[in-house]
Amino acid sequence: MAEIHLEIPPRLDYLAVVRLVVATAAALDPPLPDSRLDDLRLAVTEACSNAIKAHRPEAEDEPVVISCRLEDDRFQVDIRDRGSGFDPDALTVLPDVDDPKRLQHESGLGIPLIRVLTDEVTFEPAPDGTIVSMTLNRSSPST
Amino acid sequence: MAEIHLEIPPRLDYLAVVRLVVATAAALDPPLPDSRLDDLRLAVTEACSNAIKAHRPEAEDEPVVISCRLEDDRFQVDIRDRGSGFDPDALTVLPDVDDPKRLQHESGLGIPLIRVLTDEVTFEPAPDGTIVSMTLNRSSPST
Amino acid sequence: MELEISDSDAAVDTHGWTVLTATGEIDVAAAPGLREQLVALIEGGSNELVVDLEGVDFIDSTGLGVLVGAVRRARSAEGDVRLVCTNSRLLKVFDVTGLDEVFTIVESVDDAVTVAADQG
Amino acid sequence: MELEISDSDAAVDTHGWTVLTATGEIDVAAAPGLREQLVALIEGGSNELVVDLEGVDFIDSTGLGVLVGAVRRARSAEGDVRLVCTNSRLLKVFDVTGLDEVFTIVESVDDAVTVAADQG
Ligand SMILES: Nc1ncnc2c1ncn2[C@@H]1O[C@H](COP(=O)(O)OP(=O)(O)O)[C@@H](O)[C@H]1O
Ligand SMILES: Nc1ncnc2c1ncn2[C@@H]1O[C@H](COP(=O)(O)OP(=O)(O)O)[C@@H](O)[C@H]1O
Repeated sequence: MAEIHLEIPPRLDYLAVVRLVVATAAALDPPLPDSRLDDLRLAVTEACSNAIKAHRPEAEDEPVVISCRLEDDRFQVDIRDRGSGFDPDALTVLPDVDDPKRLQHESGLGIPLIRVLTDEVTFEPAPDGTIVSMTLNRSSPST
Repeated sequence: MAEIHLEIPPRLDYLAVVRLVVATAAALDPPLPDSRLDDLRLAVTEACSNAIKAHRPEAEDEPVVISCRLEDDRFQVDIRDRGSGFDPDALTVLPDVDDPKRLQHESGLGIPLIRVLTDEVTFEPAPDGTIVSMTLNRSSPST
Repeated sequence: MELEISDSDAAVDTHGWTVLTATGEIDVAAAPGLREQLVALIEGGSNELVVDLEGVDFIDSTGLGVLVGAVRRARSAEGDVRLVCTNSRLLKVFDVTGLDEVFTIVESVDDAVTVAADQG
Repeated sequence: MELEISDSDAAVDTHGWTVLTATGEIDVAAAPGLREQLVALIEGGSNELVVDLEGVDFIDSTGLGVLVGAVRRARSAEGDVRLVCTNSRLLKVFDVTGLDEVFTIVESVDDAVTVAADQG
């Protein structure tokens, strides 16, 4: 079982690095299928951009940490920030797509996307922040 | 000053990930010029492939660690392995290029390349291995 | 991400629609630039907009949000924003978010400027 | 890295030289495949070889070592390995290692198969 850890400054311009690392790692032996790589790239982007936005300014010298575990049957990635934490079950639910009010909402799509793109996701309070753990199985895309 | 850390399993198929991370990080604000990015990509590949080859089999669960520091005037990268160490000044010197014996040597070009591509390099024995530290200045390519 | 706006000399007749061609990645870093451009166009009176996404290979939720906002602004000015997209990667993202039912998504700029208004 | 070998039906007349076209990255992971191919060709009697590097965007010391070994083998069989390369990235690596003085580097396959032997 191989592991990769990446620590980045809490800055949005590092998101492209994160996407590259995670997708390249997941394309190694045995590779995730292409469509799952797309899911992974987007889910990781969403989780990491939330982590970077949540990271406390006082903690700007501490990194956002991305840890990947490549297992035979699945790819797992944890993203850890130094933010104030949140309750994922208490988020505003977006109006239905056929509700004209849907157009009022330009944000709030990140967590729903993570939920649909991954096979499993947990949001754990960590001392001083949050750990988002996402799992993508190699087989049977969830979508 | 931003820092990026990357930990990879000691396997040569991770070299492409390392190249990507380091070059992407160095292309961020303020970016290294393109020709220096090429120097960096190659120097890091050479140092990392030596690190991976030197890593002791018993230490296969311990990572090779790549740490980048982005400073205003230079880019620094350390590569740390769990190998047996070596004396960089005791390496075989390759024959001159106009010596027919030069063609006998298919290896031994890594360290000379690192020396010419970087502005500064040190090989420090670390507890349990080696740390290769390379610096590339943003201005004045050395080559 | 790169942006390019069609001018009136364009080879293709766009029937008065303005075509904005985006290329690259529309992520949280690029989205503000796209939003600024779209808002400027709509506030400048170009509320019939085509956003050509054929050269875009990645879009995140921030990029989607920008498109949602542009559609709202254009429609409330009796216009629309139509998306040209055949890339299955992006179509999947529109699909899983349900936004394929909110956006008008067509296969070419030509389709975008000729489909009847009520198909949106 | 991908490899392709010219066959005798090729459109370009290679004056009996065999052309091996490499694309991608020739790094420590890809080098063994390149070495195997070159050794097989030379041992099979094709000691006049052109390696077309125009599609290669990265080469490391292991890749350089494979080319050195191929040149040695070919020359000791009275042949040569000639490299087609105009990419400044790769030329710089040949330059800083001094290997530009060891290899015969030309700008096109056509040049490779027509330059006089002693220009090597
Ligand atoms: N890692 C995190 N730490 C703290 N809060 C978070 C984190 N991730 C998400 N949130 C909260 O959840 C909200 C919804 O996130 P999301 O669905 O990604 O939409 P958006 O980022 O567009 O608001 C965010 O606005 C933020 O308040
Ligand atoms: N990180 C390292 N740990 C231990 N030995 C090393 C390390 N880096 C280089 N070496 C030693 O130095 C030698 C020369 O390295 P190099 O110039 O890169 O050429 P090559 O890898 O082709 O032998 C290697 O063969 C190895 O014995």
